[in-house]
Amino acid sequence: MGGLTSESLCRGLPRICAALEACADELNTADGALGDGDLGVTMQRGARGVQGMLDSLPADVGMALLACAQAFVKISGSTYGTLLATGLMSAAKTCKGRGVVPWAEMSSLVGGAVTAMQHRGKGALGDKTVLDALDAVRAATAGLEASEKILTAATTAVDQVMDDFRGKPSRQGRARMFGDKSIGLDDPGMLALKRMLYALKED
Amino acid sequence: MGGLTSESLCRGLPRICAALEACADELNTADGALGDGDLGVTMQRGARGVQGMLDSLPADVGMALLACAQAFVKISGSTYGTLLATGLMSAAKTCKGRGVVPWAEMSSLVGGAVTAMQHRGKGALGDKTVLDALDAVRAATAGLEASEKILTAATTAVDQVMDDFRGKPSRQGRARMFGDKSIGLDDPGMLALKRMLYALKED
Amino acid sequence: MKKILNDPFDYVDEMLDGLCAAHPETYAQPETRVIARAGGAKQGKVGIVTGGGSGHLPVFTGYVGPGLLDAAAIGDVFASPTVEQMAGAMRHAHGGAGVLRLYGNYGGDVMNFDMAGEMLEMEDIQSTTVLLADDVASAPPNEAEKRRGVAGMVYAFKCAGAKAEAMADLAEVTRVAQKTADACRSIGMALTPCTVPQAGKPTFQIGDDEMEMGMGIHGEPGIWRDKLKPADAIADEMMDRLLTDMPLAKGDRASVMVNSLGATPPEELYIMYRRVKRAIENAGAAIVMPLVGRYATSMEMTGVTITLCKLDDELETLLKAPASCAFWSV
Amino acid sequence: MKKILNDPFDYVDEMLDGLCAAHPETYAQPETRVIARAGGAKQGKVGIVTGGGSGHLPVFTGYVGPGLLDAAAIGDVFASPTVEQMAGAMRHAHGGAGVLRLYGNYGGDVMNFDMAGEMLEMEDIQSTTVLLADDVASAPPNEAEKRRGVAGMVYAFKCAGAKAEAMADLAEVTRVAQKTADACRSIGMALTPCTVPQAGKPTFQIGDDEMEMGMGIHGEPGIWRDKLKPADAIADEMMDRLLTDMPLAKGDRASVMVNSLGATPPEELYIMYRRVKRAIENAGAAIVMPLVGRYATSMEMTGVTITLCKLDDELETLLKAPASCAFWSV
Ligand SMILES: Nc1ncnc2c1ncn2[C@@H]1O[C@H](COP(=O)(O)OP(=O)(O)O)[C@@H](O)[C@H]1O
Ligand SMILES: Nc1ncnc2c1ncn2[C@@H]1O[C@H](COP(=O)(O)OP(=O)(O)O)[C@@H](O)[C@H]1O
Ligand SMILES: [Mg+2]
Ligand SMILES: [Mg+2]
Ligand SMILES: [Mg+2]
Ligand SMILES: [Mg+2]
Repeated sequence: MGGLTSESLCRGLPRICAALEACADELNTADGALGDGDLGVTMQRGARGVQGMLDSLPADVGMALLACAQAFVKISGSTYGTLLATGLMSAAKTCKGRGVVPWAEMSSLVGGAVTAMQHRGKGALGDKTVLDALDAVRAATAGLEASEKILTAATTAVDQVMDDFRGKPSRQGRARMFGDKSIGLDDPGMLALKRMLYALKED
Repeated sequence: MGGLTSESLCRGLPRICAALEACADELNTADGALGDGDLGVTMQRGARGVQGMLDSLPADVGMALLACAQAFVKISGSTYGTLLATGLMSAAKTCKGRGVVPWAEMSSLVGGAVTAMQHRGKGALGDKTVLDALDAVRAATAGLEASEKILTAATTAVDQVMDDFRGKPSRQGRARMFGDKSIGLDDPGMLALKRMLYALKED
Repeated sequence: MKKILNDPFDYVDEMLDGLCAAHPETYAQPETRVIARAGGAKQGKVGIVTGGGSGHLPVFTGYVGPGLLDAAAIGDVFASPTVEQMAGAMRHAHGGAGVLRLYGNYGGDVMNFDMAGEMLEMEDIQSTTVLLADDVASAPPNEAEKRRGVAGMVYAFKCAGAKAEAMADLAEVTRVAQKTADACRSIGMALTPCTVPQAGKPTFQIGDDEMEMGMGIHGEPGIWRDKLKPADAIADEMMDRLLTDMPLAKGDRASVMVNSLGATPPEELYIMYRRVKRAIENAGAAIVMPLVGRYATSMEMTGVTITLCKLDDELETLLKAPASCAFWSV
Repeated sequence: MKKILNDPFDYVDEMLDGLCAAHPETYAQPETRVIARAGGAKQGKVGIVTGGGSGHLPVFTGYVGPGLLDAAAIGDVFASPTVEQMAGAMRHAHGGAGVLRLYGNYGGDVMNFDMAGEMLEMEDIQSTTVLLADDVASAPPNEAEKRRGVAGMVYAFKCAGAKAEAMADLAEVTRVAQKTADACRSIGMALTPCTVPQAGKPTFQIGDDEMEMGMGIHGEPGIWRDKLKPADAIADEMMDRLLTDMPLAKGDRASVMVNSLGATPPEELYIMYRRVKRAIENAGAAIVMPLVGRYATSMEMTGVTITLCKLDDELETLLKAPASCAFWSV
């Protein structure tokens, strides 16, 4: 069974950070087609911030997640960074004071993050943003207790949600201005989430 | 013999004005190649001003010339208008109080105008401006007493001076900035003088 | 990219260095990307902070000064500042009487300022928010809360700033800011784009003989794009749209701002102003303290915005109260 | 031509109408193309007039105001006013103590102002002339009298204006104007041209990646044309040329103006200013009242001019004396 601990974060985060370094150009390009083209830079800078605090990651899972959140609000004012930090802070609050958080709680942590992010960004489900992908992850991982199953379910869910939304227009953020021109394009925020989840899955 | 009178001005000026209307585009183009392209407009507006006061032209030749000068400073601030007015005012001073000015004085009136215009515009002979043309007219008409001879000498002199200067660079006014690019081009101010003189000559 | 700069990534920081070096009596940079009044926060006075992307001088930073703002958080060109920078600006503006966050209605800025507000709550700094949403071209009246904030923010800075300088409390300063924001309507039009230094290419493409009505200050699409019209026709259409959204009646008073987006010279603004004045006076209203110049820009973009600010006695008094910064003094 | 205007032939007159309509407390147009102070000439004060082509706002007209100028004659864009208009400006500036003609060294303007002066002599109005000739790029030091007048004229307007406001006599005001003119050196650079409305086409052609050092404010050819350089390199070269022409030594004081030709935004001016400041301080001199903004423009031209004005106690006091117009207040 096991669960989310400071150590598991120390194993998983470097993989996520490496993936974000690797896909920075891809994310910039995707965001460039529908926005200001900075998503790759945001994630790369955030990843470097996270990387820099891995050595001193607190044992308290809540505090560890808070540190990750702070790494993202420090480096950029772009939407995704702030939303990601918002989601992480929501999880941090739930995990505060605990050394281990069972994998079975992941779905509900994600659900809490989605709610906080919706509130922060005034976005709704269906707008074709990272929220839709996260909500699909929440739903797909509900009731699962093993980390491998959770990851498989999560990646499958993200792929599925991206397929579902590709043909729809973006209704939030800068992409909204593109109207029907956003049809056929992936939401860059969903793509970033996909890259992070796959980074944890691959061995 | 005869001489310059208010009546002879009333006969000659409409011909000059008509010529200036007719060559406005030509003068704009010539000035456009070496300056701000407004010489045709300046002369056209000045001509209209002169035309408008022909009915009330004073019998005093000096005052009649002064009225012509004023027509040119009223309508434009461009160099040529002010210089022409300066030359006319110089002649006006000499002719003041006289009803007829012998043609034999024309050369010296032109000479006086050249001096006043040199002073006003801080230009020197040889700079490739209207001054060179006027000075050639002064020299060519010295000692002549008949108006037809004076006109023939004047037009021949202007044609000659334009041929002489065509291969030289402009050294005064906006054209100076064009440096060697002004070589091969006629000075627009000389051209304007030529058109005015030919207007009087043709029958 | 025809701009006078060094490394595009240093554009904002070098700009802020130069700003503070040129006007040390007005601006200080107590932490990176936070500009505060040179003298520091005034004890007992409500602090007013703003923030947003760079590239709009005098907006946002320029309006820090007596009778105006207390601090600003500065993002990259056309990009939101970080939550940290906003929190920093709030801390430097706080004189013990709380802080008003007064800024334009852009998603990223709202998100970040809200988060900064939450952080400051934990430090026991009380704060309120008033959003500027004056651009009538950006959403219809029934969705007015979705509208973008453009040049109208200058009126809100001025009136709220005067109220705060008079030592009113946070609730009062907030009320005045909201009242001013509610009294403002703006519309823009653009002829040419600008270039974000880090991007290196123009924010949009437009034909050599085209204009776009209603375009936003970052090149957000407007209402229509067509052949360039004469100044009077442009002014008439802009005034029509403003007066439809916020009618002026006989006896009303209003200030009006004819604002260049950057490259449009004052000569053209004055040509527009003649006609704008006529439209207001035709409605029977009187013009108070017209503002013609560069108050909210998009670097070297060519275009104009017009803002109407309807005044009552309270707002008129506040608008005319003394104020000064490096770009404007009243 | 991407400009906001009606008939190009009405550009100047509509602009002046709008200017006076927007600032009736500052400007009046007592006769066509003559702008004078709204209150009329001050009795017993020396009048200062200027004049020249339109398209340079705030120069020339904009600087009419208390502590600055008394009247201006306004020509078409980049064209000299008529003798009549100059004479008119002088009449409206005359408060019984004579008139100083203070304007840029351009052939047509000189000719016309001289002629206007002669006309006014016949009306028993005493007048003097001081020409601004601060552009070091327009002629070598040994032909300094041939140099064009550019942004440096703002310093002369300011110092002479302050002296006149203090009720000094014509000789004294003239002396101060000449002293200030002598203390100023300017240099410009341009990236893109502007368009004269009546001409409808750009004043010059330049490559997409080129700049020209030393170019004049009407597009007169400069010293060199080359690929666009970084801001610091541009600032260094401009300062080099200015300091070569008028060295500053340890203990000297100078004001410096970093001026946009129109489209160049203040962000870029501040980036330049950092470096300009360094150059002056490296010379051991101190900067007094730096001016960064749009003080003398060429409509929508992109580019920058830098002006140094070396100060002694007298000029420093005059520079800092109160003054105001719609575009600048001290
Ligand atoms: N209001 C919102 N709510 C939820 N997600 C949003 C919102 N706005 C944008 N996003 C997500 O953020 C992504 C863009 O992030 P980012 O590039 O940081 O935005 P920007 O640069 O415009 O601030 C989008 O692809 C979308 O998934
Ligand atoms: N300083 C000068 N002295 C004499 N003639 C001059 C001078 N400057 C220009 N000119 C003459 O004036 C002509 C140009 O006149 P104009 O178009 O009115 O000038 P601008 O438009 O530059 O004021 C030139 O072709 C030349 O003959
Ligand atoms: Mg983005
Ligand atoms: Mg962004
Ligand atoms: Mg000409
Ligand atoms: Mg001309």
